[in-house]
Amino acid sequence: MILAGILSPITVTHYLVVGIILFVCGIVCLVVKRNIIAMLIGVELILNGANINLVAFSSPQLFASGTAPLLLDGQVFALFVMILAAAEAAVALAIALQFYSRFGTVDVDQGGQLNG
Amino acid sequence: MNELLELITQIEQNLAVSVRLWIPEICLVVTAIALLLQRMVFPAWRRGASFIMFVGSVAALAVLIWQVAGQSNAAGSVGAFLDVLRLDQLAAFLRGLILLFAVLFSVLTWLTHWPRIEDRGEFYVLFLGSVIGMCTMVAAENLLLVFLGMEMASLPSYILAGFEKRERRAGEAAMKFAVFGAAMAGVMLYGLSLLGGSLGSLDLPTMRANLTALASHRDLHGHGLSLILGTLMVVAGIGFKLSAVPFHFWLPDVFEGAAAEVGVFLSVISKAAALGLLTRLCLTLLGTDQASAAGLPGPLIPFVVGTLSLLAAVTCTYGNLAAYGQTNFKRLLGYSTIAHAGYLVMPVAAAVAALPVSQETARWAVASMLFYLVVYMFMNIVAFAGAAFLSRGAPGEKIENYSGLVRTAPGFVICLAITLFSLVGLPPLGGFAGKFAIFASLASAQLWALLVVAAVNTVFSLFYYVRVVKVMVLDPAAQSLSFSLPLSSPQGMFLVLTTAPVVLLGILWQPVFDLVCRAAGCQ
Amino acid sequence: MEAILPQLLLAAWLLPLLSFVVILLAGARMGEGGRGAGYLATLAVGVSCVLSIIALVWWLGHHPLGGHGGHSEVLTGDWYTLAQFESLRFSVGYYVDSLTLGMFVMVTFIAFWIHVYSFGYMHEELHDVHDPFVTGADGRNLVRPGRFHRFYQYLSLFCFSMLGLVVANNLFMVFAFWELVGICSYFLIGFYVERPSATLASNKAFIVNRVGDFGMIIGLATFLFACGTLHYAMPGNASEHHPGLFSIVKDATNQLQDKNNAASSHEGTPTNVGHEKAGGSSGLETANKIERNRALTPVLLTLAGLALFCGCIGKSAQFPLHVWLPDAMEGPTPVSALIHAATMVAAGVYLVARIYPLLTADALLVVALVGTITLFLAATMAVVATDIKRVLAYSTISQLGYMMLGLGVGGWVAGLFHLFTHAFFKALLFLGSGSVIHACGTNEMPAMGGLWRKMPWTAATMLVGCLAISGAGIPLVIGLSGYYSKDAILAQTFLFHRMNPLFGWMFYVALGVAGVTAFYMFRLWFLVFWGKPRDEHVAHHAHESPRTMVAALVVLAVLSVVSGWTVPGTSWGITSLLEQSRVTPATETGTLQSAVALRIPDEHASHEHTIHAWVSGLAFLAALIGFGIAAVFYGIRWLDPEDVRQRFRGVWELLAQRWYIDQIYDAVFVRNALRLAAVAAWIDRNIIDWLADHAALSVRRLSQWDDWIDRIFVDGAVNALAAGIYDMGIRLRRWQAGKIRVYIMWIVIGIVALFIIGTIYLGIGANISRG
Amino acid sequence: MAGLIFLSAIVFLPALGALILLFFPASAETAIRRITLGITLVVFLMTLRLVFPGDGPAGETLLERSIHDVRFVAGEPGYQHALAVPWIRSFNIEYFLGIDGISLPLVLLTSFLSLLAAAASWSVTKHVKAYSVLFLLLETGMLGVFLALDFFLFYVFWEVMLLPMYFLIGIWGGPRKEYAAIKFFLFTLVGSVLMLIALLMLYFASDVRKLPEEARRQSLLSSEVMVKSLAPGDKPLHTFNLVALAKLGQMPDSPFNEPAWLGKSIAWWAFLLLLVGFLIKVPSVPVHTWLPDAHVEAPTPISMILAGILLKMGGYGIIRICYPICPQGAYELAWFVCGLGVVSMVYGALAAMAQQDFKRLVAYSSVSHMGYVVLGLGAWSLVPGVWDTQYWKMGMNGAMFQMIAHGISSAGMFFMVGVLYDRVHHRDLDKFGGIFGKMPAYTALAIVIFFAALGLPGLCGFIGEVLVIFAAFSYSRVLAIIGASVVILTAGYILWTVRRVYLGAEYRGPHAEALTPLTLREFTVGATLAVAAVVFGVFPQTVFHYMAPSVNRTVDEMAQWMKAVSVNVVESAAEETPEKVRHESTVVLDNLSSEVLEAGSQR
Repeated sequence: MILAGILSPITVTHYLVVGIILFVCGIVCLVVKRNIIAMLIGVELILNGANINLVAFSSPQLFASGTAPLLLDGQVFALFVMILAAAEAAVALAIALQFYSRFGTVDVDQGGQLNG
Repeated sequence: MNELLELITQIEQNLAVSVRLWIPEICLVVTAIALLLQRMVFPAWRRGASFIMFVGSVAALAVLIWQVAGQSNAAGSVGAFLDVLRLDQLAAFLRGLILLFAVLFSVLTWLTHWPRIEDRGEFYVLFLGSVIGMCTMVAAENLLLVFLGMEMASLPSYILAGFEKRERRAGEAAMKFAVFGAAMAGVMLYGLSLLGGSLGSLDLPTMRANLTALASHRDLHGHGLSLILGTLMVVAGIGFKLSAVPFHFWLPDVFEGAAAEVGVFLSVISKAAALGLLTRLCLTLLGTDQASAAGLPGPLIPFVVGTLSLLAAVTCTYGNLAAYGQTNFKRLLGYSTIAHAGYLVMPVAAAVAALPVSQETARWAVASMLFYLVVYMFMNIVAFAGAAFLSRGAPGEKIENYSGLVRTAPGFVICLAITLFSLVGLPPLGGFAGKFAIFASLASAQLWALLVVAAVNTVFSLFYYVRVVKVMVLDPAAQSLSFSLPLSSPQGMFLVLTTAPVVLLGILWQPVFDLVCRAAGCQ
Repeated sequence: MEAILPQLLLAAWLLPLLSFVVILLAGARMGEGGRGAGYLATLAVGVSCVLSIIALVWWLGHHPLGGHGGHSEVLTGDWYTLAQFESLRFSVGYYVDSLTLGMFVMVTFIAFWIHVYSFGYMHEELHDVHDPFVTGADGRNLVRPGRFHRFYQYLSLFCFSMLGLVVANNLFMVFAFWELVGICSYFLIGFYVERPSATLASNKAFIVNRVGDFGMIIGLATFLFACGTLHYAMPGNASEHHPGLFSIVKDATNQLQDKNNAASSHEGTPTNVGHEKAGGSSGLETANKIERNRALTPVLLTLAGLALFCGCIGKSAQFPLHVWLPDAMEGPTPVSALIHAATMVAAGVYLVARIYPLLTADALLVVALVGTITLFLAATMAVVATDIKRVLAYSTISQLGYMMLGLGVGGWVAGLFHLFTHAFFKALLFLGSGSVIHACGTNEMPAMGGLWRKMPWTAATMLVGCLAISGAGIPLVIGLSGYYSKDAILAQTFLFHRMNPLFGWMFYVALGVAGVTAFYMFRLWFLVFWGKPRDEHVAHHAHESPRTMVAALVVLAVLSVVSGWTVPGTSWGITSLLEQSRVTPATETGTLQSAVALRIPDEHASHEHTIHAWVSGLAFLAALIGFGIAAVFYGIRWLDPEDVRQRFRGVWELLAQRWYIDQIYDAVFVRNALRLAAVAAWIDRNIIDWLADHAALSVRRLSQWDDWIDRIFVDGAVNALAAGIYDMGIRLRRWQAGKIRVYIMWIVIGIVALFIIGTIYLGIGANISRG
Repeated sequence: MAGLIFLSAIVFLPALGALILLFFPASAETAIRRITLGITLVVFLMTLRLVFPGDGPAGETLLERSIHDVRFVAGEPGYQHALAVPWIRSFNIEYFLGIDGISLPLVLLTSFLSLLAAAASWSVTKHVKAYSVLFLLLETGMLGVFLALDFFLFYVFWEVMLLPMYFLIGIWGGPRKEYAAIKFFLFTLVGSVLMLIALLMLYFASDVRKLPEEARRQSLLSSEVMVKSLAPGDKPLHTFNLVALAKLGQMPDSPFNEPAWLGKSIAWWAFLLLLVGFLIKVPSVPVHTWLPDAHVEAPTPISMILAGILLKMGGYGIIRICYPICPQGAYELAWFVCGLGVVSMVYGALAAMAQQDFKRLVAYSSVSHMGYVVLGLGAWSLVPGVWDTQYWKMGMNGAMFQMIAHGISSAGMFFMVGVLYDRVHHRDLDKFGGIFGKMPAYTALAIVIFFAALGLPGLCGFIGEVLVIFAAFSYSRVLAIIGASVVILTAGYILWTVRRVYLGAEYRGPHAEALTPLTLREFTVGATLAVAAVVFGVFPQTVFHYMAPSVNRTVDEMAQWMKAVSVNVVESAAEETPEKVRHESTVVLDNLSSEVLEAGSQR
């Protein structure tokens, strides 16, 4: 069964599985890591998981019908996401830097002035 | 070749129209640039930033009003920039609201002398960036623009949250906000990709058409999972912006840590934009007319209604209850914001619920949401402006520090009390009119359970708002209190001017309601 | 022509009200110490009396006495309508027949003389009063300003209320004035507001009366519901669509009579006493009435009548609501004489007589039984009492019991006759006792004795009173007023005994108590006036009362003697006056499903000579024995009462404690009511308030969700999850609650949960839509 | 039009006064007090103007008359000076004021008691300006409630009183003022939230188009809505117009009869929600506990207003809104309403008996006395087939009268308590006594007032109580009997109180030297109330004259509704019943006669 899965032609589902693995990795990273840099990496993983989805949805080869749901739109979207991810990382890192300069750490759990 | 030429011409024409309609936002961009230049060119002009900001936002608002007023009613809806933006009455109204807020915000920051003069230019630029993002959000008709708008609106707000550099809490709040926001953006993006993929387009109307097609094939089950997961992730992303439970954790922290001015920004237009987006997504994806809405897969609408109702009910109840124990006024307002997000989502749920039955009812529900937004904006401006004035003038932000405030600043307390009672929803104040409209929309959509929840919440909310009033009015004056704010001062006049609509909207709300009706497209 | 009578009565009725209002507003300024108030009130009631007499004379001129009852004319109409809802009308009006007029004259006459008497009795109130019964915190007796005008103010209000009660033409008005006389009584019993005992007694009087009134309201409601009106009779009811109570009830019973006649050739009792002019109700109309008054069954009629009678029990101090009257003696003595002897307490009897046509035989039996029990109990209590006014109070209760008994056994005229005679001699006795108290400054008989030398007039008039109440007279020849009236009641009871053997004991009780009456009255007289002074201090102080008081005594003594007589040469007298308006009960035979065959005897039958002679002989004998025992113990002192008391200590104690009825009431009703009240207050404070507060509190508690979720769910669950991950081998440092991460995790969990729910929901939904 | 303007002036004059007072310096206390008194006096005179005698030119309709004449025509059952002006078109909300026999006495009572309370406010010395402003706002709210004929407007006014009341209790109250104020606020808000839900239910179920044109015209719809309703279209035209809602509710095929939830109709649910909302205000057991606290803590004039007027709004709401609009619910829940009324009567009286605090006692007596109102309003004594409405009318009128009477007696009692409290600063019943000797005039007035509450004939409390009990008897004998027993309890606690406070030899509490005779102002207030108590007790017709036609109309409308809806179900029974009754009574009489025969034969 596993073999059959491996041997079958690559379809959009395989890409989606990769995407979801990335997504889950990102979430786990966010949950488990306490270092803000690591958490931001987790965010990047999530975004890239989504990006894989988008790109996969825009690739006609992966679909039996010969046409993809998103076509160029998806790819453009992916490009935008990359840019935004960069911007986001910049902002987040800037804030992290500020946090570091204030608390001397980038461990989010060290911030304890505010509590729910 | 001819076709391509035709297409290019079409695009050109569309661009020309689009740019013309986008002038208000361009105004903002120009303002932002001017602000940046001012720091370089006229660094000595101390009040320059505020002035430029004020002029720029007023100009943007004026242009928008002029454009809307010039429009004939029928030609309300334009697909701008090759249909990625839908510049209809709803978008125009929400953009107007956001720009109006920008004007008031510039005045408020002018009056509170915050942030410091040297930082103010940057502050405004970031704010303007966020505003432009919000304007995009409320008009977006393409998933790409949805995401773009969200990010444009969010990114500057992370920085704004941490803008008070000397405040340790602000940094912490900003970091939490940023990380959490980025994560939620990722989740939403993932949801968007799933939705776009399974519905075969990023363009909302096309997606809508595909959805009907899917429904007719009756093999929804295959796509069902990704549709649901996508929907939920998108709702989670919007819920984050709305600070809906359970995506609300960031908000009280940020509100407590950040300056009150940032708080009002986050609590008012951030919500307005997210609600506009939510409304547009729901109404576009789930049906533009009665017949097609009825053709949707059976349980889809109940599912969305259920999700939104649950979200609204939980948010509202949680916000109101959690506000009880708060001792910090700004944090209390944060929870009040959460609760109001719940109230505001309710009419959207009602609108979706009414879609299969009556398009008109759905539009009424949207109108009631918009109306409450207007009232809510004024109420929150007064409340947060009050908090801002207090945090600069009174010792500490704890509510008990304000005891007996009515002795030293009666006019101020009266304005604040009116606003707080309006937030409870007591007639004849605007909050009541807004709540009444929302309740009416729930009743008309037959969402009785939600109506009961909303009504019960009104009672819940009584306590903590009244507690603030009680401390300020009934309690004996604190020894150390030296805060005073005569209504004749500029700050006082600002409060009066923003409290006046709160009262007026409770008595004469027909004109504004006509406006929101027009925006929502009901007769 | 006829119109003058209501106007006369209206004037007679309203004059005391006018006097009340004037004194209320200007009393303190009317002469020195408010003396003018007394003149005004006396004048008002005097004029009322004159007007009443004129009215009576006028009436007699048009409706001569003589002949037996029946076809009596009634003059009725409304003065003023309070409220009207369709045909339900509540109004103030008059219902005039010979009884009304007789009562008017009697009330105003006695009231007038009591007003006169009070000038003497209350003269202390003209200036500052030194009240020996009230001691202040500083140990000195209270000194307060006099309240002479207040006294007359209350008296005026009372006269007005009492006359209103008498003249009323509907039960609603009766009830209103019923309450008003009650409140006057309340004020007058509590006249000495500084004395705790007085205020307690006044509260007791009013509240006990209210218990009776509660029943009365039910009765009123029943009649209003069943008959649609509370008017006794409507003027010109043929044209009006709504007949009065009497004719409605009569119609119902008449129909019964018709059926009776049709069913057999049995001789129906001739009871066609028309209480209204021209009944003339056709069969159809009767049917309509019954339709509308569908609820008017005999059982309901009986119950409603009894409910009304509850009010009478309260007002006339009948068992079991008699407890207030002895305490009511806290009031000034003229008040006791007027209100608690002659008039107000008789109002209960008057009302029973008034609503006689509404009472079924069964209800009347209850009336008789209550009367019998009361007359017996009260007489036994009187035997051992030492307070002179209390003896008289018990005697009053007992005599009222006689009246009730008389009415209950069918002696309508007999009962009312006794009401009139009793009013005179009991007022006399009370005023006499007032004179004694005035002289001695104490109520206790053991402290008196031998006063006849010091107070000859008082002693003589009191003796007349005692003789009258004992029913003294030469059998079949002549007697004092009490002789006639009591004999009439006893004769009727005897007749009842004959017809209903099961209830024969009532006659013997009544007869025996007649003897007891004589005993305790003469015990009183002997203790007070006879023998040697037992307390030198008291005797030294004693003196004959002022002229105003003596005058009243004499007038009443004369009336006590003659009021039973007929005008020489004619048959005119109180009995013939009453006979003119005599009515019969609603049914004369028992209607309830009971084993007892009840029959109310016709009153005329008791006038039969044999019965009369036999009964009056027995009564005379009983009285004689009573007098004899009293003389033996207290007059010539052959026997020492103290010995007897010692020997029968248990019985004596039982009687002195009034059969422990007060104590029982206190334990059963008062305490439990207070306990219930405490429970209600407790529930309010501790349950309802608790619920309200805790509803608020629990909301507040809920609001701590935030913390709670953090603590239990966020920290706990994440820690648990972390531990799990730790076990899986992922190396981590010591886990701490990281807020952001936790939040994110919760969001993921939330989404997944929603996802699962949604999937199931959508899946099922899809299945359903497919299926 | 003149009518509408005049009514609006009555309503908003106090608010205007409050606005003017805002510009006064807070130190000008005497001037502020006098102006407050003056404004209430003007309002009172204006309401008196309504009942000036005199007739307009003959042949005028009420509407025509209303154009130039602001007087109220007695004996006219319908609404007068009723004119609707569009307010919020989107929801068909109208600014709709009008007056009829039910609201007129209450409006007069409001302006009258406000005047007296303003006169009694001299004892308030703290923050006089704020007090006066809030007091006047309160008066506007109260008058508005009684005059509004649009449900939304009614609701707005209803809520408008809430805030001033909260502050008036919370700032000027006694030691536990904050607790009392928030409790009052909370209970009332719960009630109004329920009302709001019912209001929306009814609004969205309503449709003016379903009304026959005649009824539409009688509903006094504003011309705009009228035009809308006549225009073609099938969209439902919702309305808040109370008259129209009542007409809709009383249609046999009323849109409110549609099932809503748990098998009950909209009318049933709306009735229940509204009822609970109003009962909280009345207040009825078990939602009464805000009242003792609020009353005890509130300053004297506010207690007067609270007991005298605010409680009446509950009763007014029941008769104006609950019954006409949801007759179905009212019919089915009559037992519930009556039961609550009786429970309140008994429970309130018992609780009053156990109080130590003078004011608390008076507060509980209010619970007890307002129970009569609930019982009287609830007793739906109409029996299908007989259609005898007179007992029902008696009960409704009695309940309405009881509201007026209680307004006078309870305000008086609170005033009397306040007079004492102002002097000796305590309210412990065991520490009074002997007041009679020290303050005779005061005691006389107090006793009149207390006896009016006791239901003594000749004073105002009597008529209402007795009529209610009589009417209840035709609905349920058990309830009537239990209710009647309350007269004993009432006598018990009132007499006991009178004895403990006024009678006795000497005063047992502190500050004996402060027991000075009444001031002229106090005497005027007290005497006015006492005289009113006597006048209404002796001449109830003065009230019934104005009130009864409108109350009777309400009853008749509901009777008509009942006839219409039961025509199918009960039609046969209706014809049958008299037959049956006759038959039954014949049977009974037969039994009776046979017994007579037996008795006769024995003889």
